[in-house]
Order: sequence, then structure tokens, then C-alpha cells
Amino acid sequence: MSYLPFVLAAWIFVVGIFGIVRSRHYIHLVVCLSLTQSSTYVLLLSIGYVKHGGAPIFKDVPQGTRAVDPVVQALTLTDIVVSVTVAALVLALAIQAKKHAKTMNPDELRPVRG
Amino acid sequence: MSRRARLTLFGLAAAGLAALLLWSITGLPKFGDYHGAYGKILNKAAPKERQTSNVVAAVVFDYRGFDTMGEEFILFGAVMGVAMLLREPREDEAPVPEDPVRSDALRAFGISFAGATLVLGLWIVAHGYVTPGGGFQGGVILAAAFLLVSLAGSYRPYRRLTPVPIVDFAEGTGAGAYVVIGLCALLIGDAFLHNLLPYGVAGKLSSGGSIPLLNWASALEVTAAFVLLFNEFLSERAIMIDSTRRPP
Amino acid sequence: MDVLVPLPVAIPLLSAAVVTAIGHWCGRRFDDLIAIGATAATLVISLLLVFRSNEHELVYWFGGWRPRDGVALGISFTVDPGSAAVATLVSTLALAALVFSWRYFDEVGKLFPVLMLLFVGAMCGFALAGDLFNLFVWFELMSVVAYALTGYGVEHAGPLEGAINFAVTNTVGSFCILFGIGFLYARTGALNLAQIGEALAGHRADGLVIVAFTLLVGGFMTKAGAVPFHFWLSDAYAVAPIPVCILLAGVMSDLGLHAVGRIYWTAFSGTLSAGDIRPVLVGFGLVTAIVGGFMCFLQRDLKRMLAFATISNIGSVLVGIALLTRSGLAGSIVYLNTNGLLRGAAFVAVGILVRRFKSGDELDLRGRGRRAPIAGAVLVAAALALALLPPFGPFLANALVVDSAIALGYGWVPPLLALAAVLSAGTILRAAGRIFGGLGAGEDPLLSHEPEESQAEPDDDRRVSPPLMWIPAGALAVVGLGLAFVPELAGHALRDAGRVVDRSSHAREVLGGVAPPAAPIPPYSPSATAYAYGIASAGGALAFAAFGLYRRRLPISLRRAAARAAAGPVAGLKELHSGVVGDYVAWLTAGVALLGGLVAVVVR
Amino acid sequence: MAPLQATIMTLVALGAVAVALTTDLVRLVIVSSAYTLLLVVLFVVLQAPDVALSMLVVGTIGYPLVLFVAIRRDRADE
Repeated sequence: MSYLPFVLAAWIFVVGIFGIVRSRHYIHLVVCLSLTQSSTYVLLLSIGYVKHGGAPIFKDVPQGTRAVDPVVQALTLTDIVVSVTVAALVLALAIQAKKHAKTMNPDELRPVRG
Repeated sequence: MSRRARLTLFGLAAAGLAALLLWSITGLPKFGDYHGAYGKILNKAAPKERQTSNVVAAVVFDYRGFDTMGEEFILFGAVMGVAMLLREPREDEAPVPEDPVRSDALRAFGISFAGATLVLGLWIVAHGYVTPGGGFQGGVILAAAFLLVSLAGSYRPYRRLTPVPIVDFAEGTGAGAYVVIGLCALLIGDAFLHNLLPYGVAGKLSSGGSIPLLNWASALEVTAAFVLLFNEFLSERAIMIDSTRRPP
Repeated sequence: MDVLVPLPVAIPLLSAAVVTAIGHWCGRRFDDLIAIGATAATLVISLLLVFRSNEHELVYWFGGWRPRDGVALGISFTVDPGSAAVATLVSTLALAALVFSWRYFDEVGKLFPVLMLLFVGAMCGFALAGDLFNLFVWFELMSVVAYALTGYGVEHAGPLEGAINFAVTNTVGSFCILFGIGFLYARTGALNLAQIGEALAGHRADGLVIVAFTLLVGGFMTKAGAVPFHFWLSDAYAVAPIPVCILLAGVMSDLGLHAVGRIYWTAFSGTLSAGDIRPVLVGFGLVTAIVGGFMCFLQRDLKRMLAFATISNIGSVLVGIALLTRSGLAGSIVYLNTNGLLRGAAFVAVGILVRRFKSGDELDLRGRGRRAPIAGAVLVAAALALALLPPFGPFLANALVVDSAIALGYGWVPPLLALAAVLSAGTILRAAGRIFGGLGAGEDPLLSHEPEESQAEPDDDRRVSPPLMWIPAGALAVVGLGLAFVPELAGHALRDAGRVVDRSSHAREVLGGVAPPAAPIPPYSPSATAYAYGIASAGGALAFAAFGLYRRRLPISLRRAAARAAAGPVAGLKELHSGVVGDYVAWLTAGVALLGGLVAVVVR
Repeated sequence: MAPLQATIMTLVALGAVAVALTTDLVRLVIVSSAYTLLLVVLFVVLQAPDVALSMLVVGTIGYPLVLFVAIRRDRADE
């Protein structure tokens, strides 16, 4: 039970990659990519969690109160930005694929070969 | 490779990967038992040293402020990349179509709602280093305020509100300001991104030294970045509306 | 702290911001000039850093947050001649690419120079980073920019597919890196590489350490393009515009391996013994080198050919790193720098052909290259050096690796490295012979045809001043060949590698500020065996080029037998490079599982 | 571990499967938005309000817009 969040992160990771591998549509693929990325948020935040700890914000609580790790939260913030940017870029490419190659199916858009 | 072969390969690989991940998880500290030094030291030191009640903001903009500079530029680069990828070839550059709004009431509602969103965004940016929030979160909300104008009104006033050169200017200024603040410290003989201003008292908006500067720089960058991003994607939508109206 | 250290990142990024902010109101050439000026400044500063870090490392703490009691609070750059040299390589190639692309990308205005500047800043940051998460940030910045630049030709299916495959596989690779970072942070409470190394040292590697190592190496090998993580690379490099290819193939791939070397030595060498994991990594490197060389032979599209040559080279660099010795690492440093310049030169030469003749196809161009002799000279010179011809850089690097491999009892490695060089360099020579000499047959059904719709260079009908094309090609080739004549190059590389592999004194220097005494430059001259391998592989490459050109003149019975034997593997390999992103991600997963399984078996 | 934490984590695990298996695009946007909201709750439970806010703005403003434009482009010809 005390490993549940980490197992959850691994689960999302594998499920997300499964979604990418079997995807037949770039939009679905992008969503699965973001899904896979969410596993890293869960992993990082769970690692830094401290039992009975508060958020690392000491506005209305005295300094020195038990708090969770702030560093993993900062890392996760960066991670989220990365996720949005990659999603926007791949979607832009997918929109162009639809416009110029008339498909958003990875199996059909395959001019590049061996 | 056939689909079946691909899924078989993936099935075997995923079993291996899952086994590896589970194996490593047994070596993690139990959930809630984390005792790493880094975060603990910062939780203790940041409110005192940096006069910042939100330690995450202190990590984001000061202790690991250099990461955030990279992050700003990731967003910046992605938006420039999207602008390049979604560019229209010159010859079919169509005039921006009118996408008339259905009612004046809706428009008025949208505009006032945009105002409220704007205020919310500014508030979240401003208090980012005191309470949860900050340049990124507030910036996205500010961009949403501009977006609301477009959804409630039409694409054209949105375009008028956000002429690309001005937004580019904001985008470049926001991202550039982050580097310039870093370089200023270098000029006065400190390390890159070293604090420049007096720390003030934690919990006040004037606290945190350079953190508010970097916070506002990134808010400007993020707002402009998302406005540009929405702009690029919405012009895709506008082109579609245009092409459905005038069949080729 | 040295004020120059943050500048290779700050200058390009700030210039990108300035061009974006005011480029609209300035003259048409403002953005290009700023980009070239900023890149030149970055080049000068990186080069200064190579010299300044000669005696001892430059450790820079951003924000002035120096470590307290061995705990790093901030982010560090650790500059040694090896990492500064990579930053120099980045800016040199970028400068050549920007000069070559003068007026090439007018269609997108300032966007192209802005993206190139971001690319330069990100790669310099990546080369110098001493913090695991900061490494990830620069990794992502260069990736994001590279995806966009690869997809430049948005009106063709090829670039779109190449860019999407690139983006998806590399993003999955970056998740592996993040998982690795998370696991290490959970164990050590640190993100600084030196501090992680201190925390792990002396403990027996358990599942967590092994898996963290696997995920990090797997992620960085995805960027590098090591087999079986390489599938995206040939799709992307074959379709990216030439100036972008110069940076992608010249240095971005190698950066992934640069990170593998740094991470092993700084963070893991105290817990994972070199003897245990050496065979696994060497195996990955050799398979990459051979598969890349073989696939290279099957191409007729020049960009795709050079993409596979890059994969083959990457395999050789990986072998050097994978030996996990000072000498092997030194070899990989020399190899990475000289090969990067030479591959960059080769790409510029191909770019000249593409711009002049509107074709990048070996068979189409047969004999037509006579009108572009400089491109021919550059391509031949680069290929001969890549074929390990003494005394040039790749030979010197290979000599360091060969000597180290033989000393370790890995005597079977050098022949395979030479074979890889023969395959990839021989193929480039074959193409050069056909294009510039009109040699060989005009048809070869074995070679993969590149479909029309994947040609995505900008169409520019304006006349380009020729010097702007051949100066970058010539300069890269001259510097790439000339590096070998820097006095005591191998000795410097050995000394630098010696500092990297000495984990504990490196950690003391980073975390405690205690610089070790400057080491003398060890003497080095290549052994006779290394010369033998160098000459044999250069000769072999020429022979292989002749084989590629005049295969048809061999006796028919021999050809039939060879065709029967090769048909299966050729078809199989071509089939595997399917261009479908789902396949690639499945292979990536399999690669991580395989790597992790093998490391687990050898360590436990 | 608190039952609340276990519950929300189980929901996230199920939500991940739902996202990966949904192929209809419009439904996909809805399912993935719901998944994002579950993540927001999880982050609040894990005492990460900054991250939760970030996820919230990205999940309610950033993603849906670009996804909808992409979907409309995909269906433009049909």
C-alpha cells in the first residue's frame, strides 16, 4: 500500500505508451503522449510527499511546520510546460499532415521508407 | 511491421519495462517517508533567507531560477516553432474572414467576463511568490482573457487586440528580460541570476528581492506565448470557416 | 567564478529574444546579422573557456548558491576542456549553417534565425550542465526547437512524418530520463550530478540504481540514435533542411552520448563497476556502428545516407565511451569533435549539390557534380578522414579506442570498428565517385528510392553568391582535418578524460571547491596496430566504394550467391525502418527493457 | 495512506486507461479533461497547490483549445 503512488506512476507510464503504440490517429497519439507525461508528475510529487506535511507555503503557518518537498514541485511545473509545448508542436504538425497529406493516421502517412 | 507484430513486440517489451519499474520501486522510500536533504534545507532556509513564503516560488525563481529560464525559452521556442509550422504559403494568404457573433448580449457578456479573467490573472501573477500561483499560471489565465474576447466577439477583434508584431515584442521582451536580469547581476560582479534587490518581509508583495521581477518577466512571456499560440491555432480555424463559406 | 561561463547560453538566448522583440521594425537582414554575430561571439567565448578550463575545472553556481555542507542548493555548470569543446563545436557548426543559409529561409522571416539561436543556446547549456534536471531542461529546449526545424517543409508528407516521429520518440525518451531523475532524487535527495555520485558511491547497486541508470542511458541513447533507439533519426535527418541537418547530425546526436559519458562517470561510477556494464554498452555501440554502416550502403538519397553514416559514427563514439576507460573516453572526445566537423562539412557539400542541381539523389546526380568541384573535394576529404585515414582526427580517436580495447582484452572490437568505418565512409566515397567522377552504373536497384514528396528544401530561385556556400564547407573541412595537427591533441584529451573519470576528486572540486593539482599532459602516440587498422580501413573504404560502383562486373555466379544471402537481411532491415511511429516507440520500449535486463544480469 | 489518497489514485489509474482506450475524438477531449481534473485533485491531495493550479489552467484553457482546432481541421473534409 505504501508503494501505491509509485505503482500508479509506472501504470500510467506503461498504459500511456501502450496508447501511443496502438494509436491510429495523431490527435489520440498526442493525448496519449500527454497522458504518459502525467506519469512523471505523479512520480515526482509522490516522491517528495511527506506524511502529515503541508504545502511548502508558509504564509499562514509558522515557519518550520512540516512540509512536503518543494523541489519536486518546481520540477513538475517545468515538466507541465514541456508537456504543453510538445503537444502544441505535434498538433501543429498533425494539422499540416491533414492539410497536405490528407491523413492523420500514422500508418498511412508513411512516405519515408528504409 | 504489421500491427500484430508491433503489439506483440510491445507486449513483451512492456512486460520487461514494467518488471524493471516495479523492481526499482521496491528501492524507493515508502510513500510519505521522504527524507531528502535538498527540499528540507530549502523549506527551512527559503522563508528566512529569501523572505518568500511560497518556497516553490523561491525554488522556481531563485535557487533553481536557471531551470526556469530554460523553461521560459522552451515555451518561447515552441511558440516560434508553431508559428513556423502553421505558416500559410504566401499565395493562398486569404484575407482574415469575418466570423460574426450572434448577439450583442453575448458579446457584452464575453467582454465583461474577459475583464474579470484579466483581473484574476493579474492577481495570480502578483501573489505568486506569496501564495500558490505565479508567472506561468497567471500568464495562461491572462492569455485566456484575450481568448475570451475572440470567442465572445469574433476572430477579427481578437486579431486587432493582438497584432502579431506587438505580441512578438511582448514575448521577446519577457523572455529577454529574464536573461537581462541575470546579466545585470553579472555586471555588478555577482553570479548570473544573483539577487539584485532588497529582500523585504516575507508575505508582502514587496518581498523576495529579484523574484517579483523574474515573476513578472515570465508572466509577460507566458501571456504573449499563449496569445500567439492561440492566435496561430485560431487562424487555422478561421481559414477553415473561410473555406467552408467559399467552396473552391 | 568565471564570468564567461553563463555566456554561451545567455548570448544566444538573449539574441533570440531581441530578434523576436524588435526584428519586425528593423531591416530585412537585421535578424540574420544578429544571429551570425551572436553565434560568432558564442564561438569565441566557448573557445576561451576551452583554454581557461585547461588547468582545472570551472565550476559556476547560478544565483551564487554555492553548496552548503556538500548539499548543492542551486544549479551548476562544470566546464572542462571536453565540455567547452563541445560548446565550441556547436557554435562552429551553427555559424557555418547560418552563413550557408543566408537568404535561404526568407519565407519564414526572423523565425529561422530565432530558432537556430535557441538551438545553439540549448546545446551549449546541455554540454556544460552539471545538474541532472538542468540537463533535462536543455535537452527539452533543443528537442523542441529541433522538432520544429525538422518539420520546416510543411507542405510535404516526408518532413511532417519525420518531425512527428522525431518528436514522439524523443519525448518518450525524455520521460525515461525524468523517471531516472525521479528515482535518483528519491534515493539521494540530490539533482547535482557530483552530489548524486557522492551519495551513491560505495553502496552496492540495487534495483533502483540499475533501473535509474538504464532509464537515463536509454533516454540519452534515444537522442543519440543508438540501435534500437535510432529509427526516428534517419527519418528526421533525411527530411530536415540542410542547415538544420548540419547541427542535428554534426553535434546533437553526439550530445546524447556526451551525457551518457558524464552521467556514468560523475554519478554512477562509484556504484556500478565498469567491468560489469562494459560488455553491455560496447555491444550496443557495435551493433549501432554496423547496422548504421550497412543501412548507409543501401541508400541513394544523400541526406539519408549521411543520416545512417551519423548513426554508424555514433556507434563508434559509443564504443569509445562504453569501454569505460580514460583512454576510451579521450578517444570519444576527439572522435565526437572531429567527426562532427567532418559530417557537418559533408552535409554542406550535399547542400551545395541540392541547391545547384535541385536534387540530392546519388543516381540522378551521376556525373553532374563535375561542375561543383569544391563540394566534391570536401566530400571526398571528409569521407577519407571518416574512413580512419592517418593522421586525421578520426584515426587518432580510433587509435585511442583501439589501444584501450586491446589492453582490456577486447581485441575483437577494433576490427568491427574498422568494418563500420569501411561501410559508412566507403558508401560516401561511392556516392562521391558517382556524382563527381561519373563512375559506376547509372542504376542500382538495391538502393532505396527516396520518394519525391520528401524533398523539402525551400525552393529558392534567387541566385546565391557561391562563396556563401563553399566557404562554410571548406572551413568546416579544413578545421575538421586540421584539428589532428593541434600539438598534443590526444594528450590533452587524455588529461581531460582523466579528470572526468576521477569521480571523487571531481566531486570534491564541485561540492567543496577544492581543485586537484593540475596533472601533466600524458604523452601519447598511436601504436603500430592502430596505424594498421587506420590504413586497412581507409583502403577498405576505397575498395568498398569500388565494389558499390562496379558490383555488376563481378562474376554472375558470385553475385547471385551474394544476392541470395543478402536478400533476407536487406529486406528485413528495410522493413524495420518502416516510418511508423508506433513501431519506433515499441522498439524504444524494447530497447529500454533489453538494456535494463542486460545490466541487471551483469550487475547482480 | 489515507483512504482519500487511495481513492483518488485508483480513479486516476482508471482514468488513464479510459484515455488510452478512447478513440472517438470528441469523447477523447472530454475524457482527457476529466482525467486532468482528477490529476488536479490528486495534486491538491499531495500538497502541491502550485502544480495543481498549473495543471488546472493548462487542462482547462490550453489543451482543449488546441485539441478542438485540430479536431475541426481533421473533420473539415468530411
